[in-house]
Amino acid sequence: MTARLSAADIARRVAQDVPDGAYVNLGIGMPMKVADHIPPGREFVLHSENGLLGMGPAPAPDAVDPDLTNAGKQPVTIVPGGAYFHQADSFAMIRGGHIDVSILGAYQVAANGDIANWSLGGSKPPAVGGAMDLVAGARRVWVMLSSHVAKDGASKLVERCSLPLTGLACVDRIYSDLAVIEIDADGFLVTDILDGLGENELAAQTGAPLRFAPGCRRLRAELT
Amino acid sequence: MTARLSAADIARRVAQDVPDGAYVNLGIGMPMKVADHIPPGREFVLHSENGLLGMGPAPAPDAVDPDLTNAGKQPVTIVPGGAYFHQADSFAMIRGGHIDVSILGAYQVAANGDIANWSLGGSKPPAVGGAMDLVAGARRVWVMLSSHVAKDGASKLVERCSLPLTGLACVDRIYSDLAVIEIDADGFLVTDILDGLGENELAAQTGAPLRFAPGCRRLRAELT
Amino acid sequence: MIDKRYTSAAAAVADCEDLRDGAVILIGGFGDAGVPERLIDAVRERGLSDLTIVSNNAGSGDYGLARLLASGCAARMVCSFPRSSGSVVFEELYEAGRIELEIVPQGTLAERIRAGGAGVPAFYTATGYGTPLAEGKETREFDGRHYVMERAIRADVALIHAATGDRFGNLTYAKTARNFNPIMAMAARTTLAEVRTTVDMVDPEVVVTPGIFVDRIVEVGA
Amino acid sequence: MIDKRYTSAAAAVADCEDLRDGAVILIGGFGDAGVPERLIDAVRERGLSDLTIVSNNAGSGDYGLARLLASGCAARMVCSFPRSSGSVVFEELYEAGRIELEIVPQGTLAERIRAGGAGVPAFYTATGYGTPLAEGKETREFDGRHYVMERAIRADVALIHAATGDRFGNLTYAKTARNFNPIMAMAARTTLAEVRTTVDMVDPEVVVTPGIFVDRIVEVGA
Repeated sequence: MTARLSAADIARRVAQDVPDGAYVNLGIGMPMKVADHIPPGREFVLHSENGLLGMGPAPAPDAVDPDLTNAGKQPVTIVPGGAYFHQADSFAMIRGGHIDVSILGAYQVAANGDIANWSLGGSKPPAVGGAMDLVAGARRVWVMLSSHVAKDGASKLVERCSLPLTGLACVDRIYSDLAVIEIDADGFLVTDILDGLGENELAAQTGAPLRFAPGCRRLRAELT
Repeated sequence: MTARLSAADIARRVAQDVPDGAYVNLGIGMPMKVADHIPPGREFVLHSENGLLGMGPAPAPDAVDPDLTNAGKQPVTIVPGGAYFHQADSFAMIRGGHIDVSILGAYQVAANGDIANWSLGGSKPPAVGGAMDLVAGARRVWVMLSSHVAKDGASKLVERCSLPLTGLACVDRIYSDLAVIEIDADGFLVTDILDGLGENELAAQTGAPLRFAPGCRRLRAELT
Repeated sequence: MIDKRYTSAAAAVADCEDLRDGAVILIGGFGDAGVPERLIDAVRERGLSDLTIVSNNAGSGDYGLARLLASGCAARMVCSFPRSSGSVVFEELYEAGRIELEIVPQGTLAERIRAGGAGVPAFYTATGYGTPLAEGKETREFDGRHYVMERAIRADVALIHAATGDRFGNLTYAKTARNFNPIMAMAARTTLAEVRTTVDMVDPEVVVTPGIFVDRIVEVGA
Repeated sequence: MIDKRYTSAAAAVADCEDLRDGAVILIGGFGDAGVPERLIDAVRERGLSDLTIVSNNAGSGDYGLARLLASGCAARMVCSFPRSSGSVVFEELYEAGRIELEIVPQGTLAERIRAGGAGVPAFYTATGYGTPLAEGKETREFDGRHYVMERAIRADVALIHAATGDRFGNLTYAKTARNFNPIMAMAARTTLAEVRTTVDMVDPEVVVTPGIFVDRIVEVGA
């Protein structure tokens, strides 16, 4: 089998699919990497739910402004054309269907589009942030998975989520290190599969039935 | 009987009762006159529901700005400390209980505090504007009546309104050309009566029972 | 490159798919302040029919909104105060039974539009409770007070007027010409904005309508 | 003359009647941006008890909100994300069962606060439908989609942070330090604002929080 996709490979693949001019919310962590792979000539407007459109890259260490952070509380910058606004307006953008694409991580995604990405249970205080708003409100919800399978060997793609849900029937597409998978009324539909990976091998690492799209594309890890 | 109060007299009397620093919405027409009688040393902030706090007087004819109007669509000015905002924010001020006093005209006010001030029926298209929001949302609702009695001889103060209602049990006080009347759980309570007018004479011009407050004050028309 | 600018109001409305017969159209303005006159004229020239127009007033004189209504394109008007001085066109249509009217308290109208833009399908308000304008509407008590349930307004198209705009669609307004424009921009599938002046970039701290709510802008001058 | 300025945070909180045992207090900020640190310290020094604190996060380190919580004054926290890195104080209180937590999706938290300020007692939202955070809540279908009914949040006091303010209480904010501050200012009986700089007058076009929502302001420097 060829190398699985790196986080950067996945981010690059996701970025290719974001339409020019789209308003995009990137979840904390891996989804943030999408911003580093915007194809030349294309312009996305990044939304940060703490109250910013036009989020730019991290500032130089000597240009950090504590008043300008992202949803992960990290210092960021603003690009030309950006704007600041308060929380109710920021979530009006999300909940009112104005965000074209929300790209998030997940613990589990089910074949019916359910997603679980905010709680593993346990004694720690729960914390949800804007995840439930994003999956309920964005026009398209895409999940990025650095690995198709969790550390304990269980697939993150499941028939039904066992973890506490973030939202119901809301995920449109999954980008993992092994495949790109659409979710439609019939469940998982593979549109891209890692070059060299057999369909059965992918199915074995997936917790629900897979269908393969005609002309299913091959994904290749980039040499870097 | 002495002279009934003029509109200016009533406006002067109302203005005396507005607390210093209050946020006040003045209805179109007669209530607007209150702005001309703010007592020296006192500062009110006038709210205009089309999106303005700090409404000032009409501009000089050569200083009219079509972008700066009041709720009656007349040209106005803005005073220091004012602000512009959109309609949802403007009505959040009204509906969220942030306006200290709403001063409006009325066709009828009932002893239970109901008010009718937006429709006389007829074939013309109805029009309500912000009246229902103001009576439902302002902390205090005061009604100004240029005449206690309508042209047809019927009192504007009634047991129950016969005209289409603007709001239920919301009027706190009435200022007419004959009296100042509080509305409490038991109905109309006269706190000020026109000097020279007998209690029975006032009662005869009022469509519901009156009580008179101990130490009921006398109102005098001002010579102008 | 994102560039939402169009060269004319006619060009901005020409290929707008959401502008079609039967569409619901939000039109900004309060009285004559902040009314997107040029966009209204351009829409009128499209010769559409069966429109629902949502606007605080119903136009006056024989220009702008009144002229749009006079063209007979609107079947229905949602409005808080259609009876300004000079609203002759609307009054005639209304009295002739040629246009339907839904009258809405001004704050409820604003809140319903804002709800439409914010993904809130319905909310409760004390405004109008017990009045003819709440007849037939669901009511409910919270903490001892009575409220009316109101539904959000969402539209196909919003026509708005602004003072300045940039290529991203960020907008500022002039004084009380702001009025309904920012909330209407949020509540339509396609928002068209006419601006007095286009600028390179609106200062991000003073943007009133962020570009995410605006699809097309056209500079129309003062 | 209207003048809402106080000489210190301590003076601003000293005679505030709404600041009392059992009060509900909104506290602005997101992470460390836009947090009214000086007002929080002044409230802590009042030694109140049984407070309900509504804030997006639950503080971090041993300063500001975390230090307020460490003082034991809060019985209950309403919060969207109390588990930032360094939220040790809150986690310890929570795991020891010494503080109650209501976890609310961030947008629902914002909308509930905004509703509180706008006189909306309840509204519907798709957020959270079918998840553990909607358990026990009323749900309802509109146009084929399911929604949860959420109640407004109103508070006794809001503590907010702003960039500039004038004697009327008009405020502007700095960048993303705006966050929850403007909506919290709307939703409390008494709103106290700490501002970096007081100015003679905020430009009426760029006011973000009009003075009507602000009761007291105190200049605290950068």
